[in-house]
Amino acid sequence: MIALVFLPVLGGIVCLVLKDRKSVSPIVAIVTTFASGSVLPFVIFEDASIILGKWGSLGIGMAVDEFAIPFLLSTFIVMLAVILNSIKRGYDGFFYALILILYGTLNSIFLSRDLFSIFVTIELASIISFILISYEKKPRQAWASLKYLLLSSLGLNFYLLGIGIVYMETGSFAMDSLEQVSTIATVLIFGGLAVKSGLFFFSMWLPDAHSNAPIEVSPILSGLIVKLDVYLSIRFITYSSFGWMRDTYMIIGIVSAIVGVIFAVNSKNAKRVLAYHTISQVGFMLVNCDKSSAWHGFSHAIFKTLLFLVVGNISARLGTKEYSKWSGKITKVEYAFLLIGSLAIAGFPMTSGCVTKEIIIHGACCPSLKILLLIASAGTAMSFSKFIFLKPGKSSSWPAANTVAAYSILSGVIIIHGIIGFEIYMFESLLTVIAGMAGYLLLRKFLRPLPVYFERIDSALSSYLILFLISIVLAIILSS
Amino acid sequence: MKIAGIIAVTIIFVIVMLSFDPSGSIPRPIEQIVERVNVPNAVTSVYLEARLYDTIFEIIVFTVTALGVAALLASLPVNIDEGQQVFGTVTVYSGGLAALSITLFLYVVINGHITPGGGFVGGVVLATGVITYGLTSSFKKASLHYDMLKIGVFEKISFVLIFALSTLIILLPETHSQLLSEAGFGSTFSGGFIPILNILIGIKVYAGAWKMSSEFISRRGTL
Amino acid sequence: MTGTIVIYFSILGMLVGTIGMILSKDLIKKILSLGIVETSINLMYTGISARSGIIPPIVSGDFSSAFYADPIPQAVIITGIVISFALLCLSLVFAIIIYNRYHTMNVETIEMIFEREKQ
Amino acid sequence: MNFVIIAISSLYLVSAIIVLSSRTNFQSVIWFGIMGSVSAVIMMIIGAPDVAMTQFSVGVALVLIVYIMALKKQRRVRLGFLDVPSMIEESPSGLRGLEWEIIRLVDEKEGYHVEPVKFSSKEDALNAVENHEVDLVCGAFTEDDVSGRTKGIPYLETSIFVCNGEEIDFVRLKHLSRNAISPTPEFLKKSRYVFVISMNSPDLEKDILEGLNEIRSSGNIEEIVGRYL
Repeated sequence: MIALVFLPVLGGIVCLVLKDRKSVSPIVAIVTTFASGSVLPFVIFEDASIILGKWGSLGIGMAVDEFAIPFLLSTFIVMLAVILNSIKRGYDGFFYALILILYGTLNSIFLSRDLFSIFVTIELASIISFILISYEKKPRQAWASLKYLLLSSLGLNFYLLGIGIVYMETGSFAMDSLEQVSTIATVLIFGGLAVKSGLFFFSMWLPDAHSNAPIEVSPILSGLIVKLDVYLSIRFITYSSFGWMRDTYMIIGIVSAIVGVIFAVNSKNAKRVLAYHTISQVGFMLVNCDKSSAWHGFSHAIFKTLLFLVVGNISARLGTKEYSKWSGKITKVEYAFLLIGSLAIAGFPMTSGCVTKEIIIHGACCPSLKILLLIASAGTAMSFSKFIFLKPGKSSSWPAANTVAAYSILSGVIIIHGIIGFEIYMFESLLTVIAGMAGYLLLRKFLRPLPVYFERIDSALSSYLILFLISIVLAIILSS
Repeated sequence: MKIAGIIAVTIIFVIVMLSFDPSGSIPRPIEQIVERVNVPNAVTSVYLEARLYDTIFEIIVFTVTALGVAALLASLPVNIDEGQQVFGTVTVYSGGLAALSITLFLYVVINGHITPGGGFVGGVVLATGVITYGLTSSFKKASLHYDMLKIGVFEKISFVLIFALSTLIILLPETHSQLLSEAGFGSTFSGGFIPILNILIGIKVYAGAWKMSSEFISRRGTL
Repeated sequence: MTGTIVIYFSILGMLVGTIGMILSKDLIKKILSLGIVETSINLMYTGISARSGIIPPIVSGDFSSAFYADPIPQAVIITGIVISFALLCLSLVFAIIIYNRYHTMNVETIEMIFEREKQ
Repeated sequence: MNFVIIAISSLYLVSAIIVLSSRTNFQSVIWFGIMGSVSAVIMMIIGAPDVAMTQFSVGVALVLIVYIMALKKQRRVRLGFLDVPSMIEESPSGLRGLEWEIIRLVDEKEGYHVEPVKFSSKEDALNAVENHEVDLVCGAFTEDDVSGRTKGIPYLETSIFVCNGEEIDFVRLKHLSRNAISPTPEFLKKSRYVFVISMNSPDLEKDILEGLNEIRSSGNIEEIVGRYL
């Protein structure tokens, strides 16, 4: 199990040591990723738990269970695709070192059962993502990073305060001690992590950071870093002291799903569309916080990576992120992959997005929630009609082989997952997709970008704190 | 919006302060730790033995930040004062200070498991001493030592060694416990791999801190 | 008791830092306010460790009678201090990159520039 | 014992508040260091020497070095000027004149590093500031010299005269008459002297405006004007 953490980190260290030799690093990166991937089957079928150094309650515990498996798998696939796409783009050893260390760190978060160890690894993952976001050193990227840094560090300090209270009450940092802690500690842990979750009002740094990051970094941010909070929420909610979180997440999740879609539909910048959809999809995942959310997290990581890679490569080639200017200029191959990704996120039958999203909608507790989820789903289809109705150009030239390999792995996973998991009732999602497309054709004249008031740093901070207070009040009411 | 945020955060902290219980469970794990690790400094025992896994990530955080700072600042113009003003006596004193910091580094790092201190403190103390020397005499002269002594190579070697040693300690806890229990309690040569780890961390942190500060210093006055 | 006092004071320090983060318009002050929050949380963990006694956890012989401080929060928060240092350095680098281009530290001006550039 | 802890912790809170309320960033950073040291002292007292040493070396010494180094010499201001007697002129002991005094006062307050660049004609100076080659120019510029691509900060009332068919401002006229050429000035209009500032430096504009307000409110400006004009 520990190999899953240490192998990528070792690869990263090798890349750091050989920083000056540019041609070696991609090879090391690919070899390491495959090595870690080959360890994966031994870990996920084992269902084991260990305590490092045999230190009992003082040491750091690690375990793997059904919640961690989708995230471990998606980390491997996303990292593989990202590294494949980044070959021949002139990145140096430091970039690959960061990616590989990030891979090991993420695996560690998904395996660890120690609250403080999770804090350290989340901070490391955040620090690496700050550096990666501003890797091209543009001032806009630096500002996005800084905004992300200020908000997420503040949030993680709340988390640290929360686990400090856990330690005071139980005398241990082990995750099992969460079973009997006071409500305030659980709220602080929840609120501290929520700033990284990508829920609307909680993490308004997200659109700027995700849309300004380099091509290879946006999918990691959207597919993996955002999932940390989803994973930890799913894990924490199994402890009885976190029982209040289920209802809170239902309200926050549905609001986030709908508001995110509204912002996305109105946006003109393709990468911002995807960023707002991250907000919306995280809302979907957290509406009912259980195993289905974990698998939606998996499928979201895959299709979002595909979309971000395709959109990033197109906008780098054409020099504009405005999708309306792409019509007629994208090649047929690019259009095909863009179509697969868009259909998957919209929930078209026979794709992974449909399978996991339908399970979530069917698992919803009450009819009104189900209707709201269907509306959000139709909105998703509506905003991705922008990509579906793009006209491909005449050119049928193929992109570079490594890019196609990355795209094909991701599309393969989407379609295979979609076919394996398909059940007959899922055809109803066709209705929402068609409704969304029709809505787009009717309303596309009226779509204007919405103001970015909530994304300014002071508003983002204030809205985060206000929502934090509201969730504290909710938690106290719900748990008493 | 700002006012609402301030009111919200005030209420949050008032609720926090009213609702937690600071005397819930007071663990006393020190007996168990000292018996197993067999060195006097219990903090070092936890830091480099029970929670070594966190420490590895901490060192990676430091390394990644140092390299990230260097990479991100690389595009900005370098700005070194040619006519650095130097006063004769200050140079002598700061040279003495640098020598003192080397002594302190050695003491803190080697005795990290007996007295307070350890690799991180030692490395930063040394870096601070050398930087102070560079600022008060000649920064160019002070930065020569980095290439002359091949600190960069030492840094890489110690990074790899830290990782390898820590992996060994984590994977083979029994062997290390045996090694720990053989040595006499409180002697400089007790502690198994712990002093070695402290020395390696000291070198690593010194190199990282020096690199990071010299990046900032060579672009001073930018803000 | 000693530890409890420190815990309450450091939570007050967190409050001061957070309010500073919202109120200050200057980027450097925003970053320093984050530093206040981080220093306070580090202080709080030493407060947690001091609940069981305020004798430094460096054992000399017998440890049955004395009230030693709890070594675990101390050991973990050393990690926290280094992380907060790393975060402060990185944020300073981002501030320098922004400043070099736009010659301003005022958050509102920076956001105005970025929003105008977008159109 | 508890009393000591309460006293030092209060000191900690007070220094945290001073960090936020200091006027300049430099003071903030210094007080941040003081705050960190106070927290290290608390840690030392309550039985955490390891943490205290780490906090002091990493959280105070290294942070201070990094921050003070980045802040030490604040931004450089490239000052273009025209040699106009009694406004700004070169003398054996460096620059002197009315405008130079005002800029020095602002500079002392903000800690700028001013680099003077001399220009020979008005057009060159204005072109340079329009193209952001210098941050501001001075040398008896009036409101008429401010174009759409620059900003002017007025600081003194003046009048413009017509003399031998050319528009000329008060200070230059005075200088001409001192050189015993007999001009026949005709009053044209009232105007104001300005500092011409490049659009790229909104912070500089703010600082100069603040500095001017301070000089005005302390009554210094009459004294300076009286000394030179």
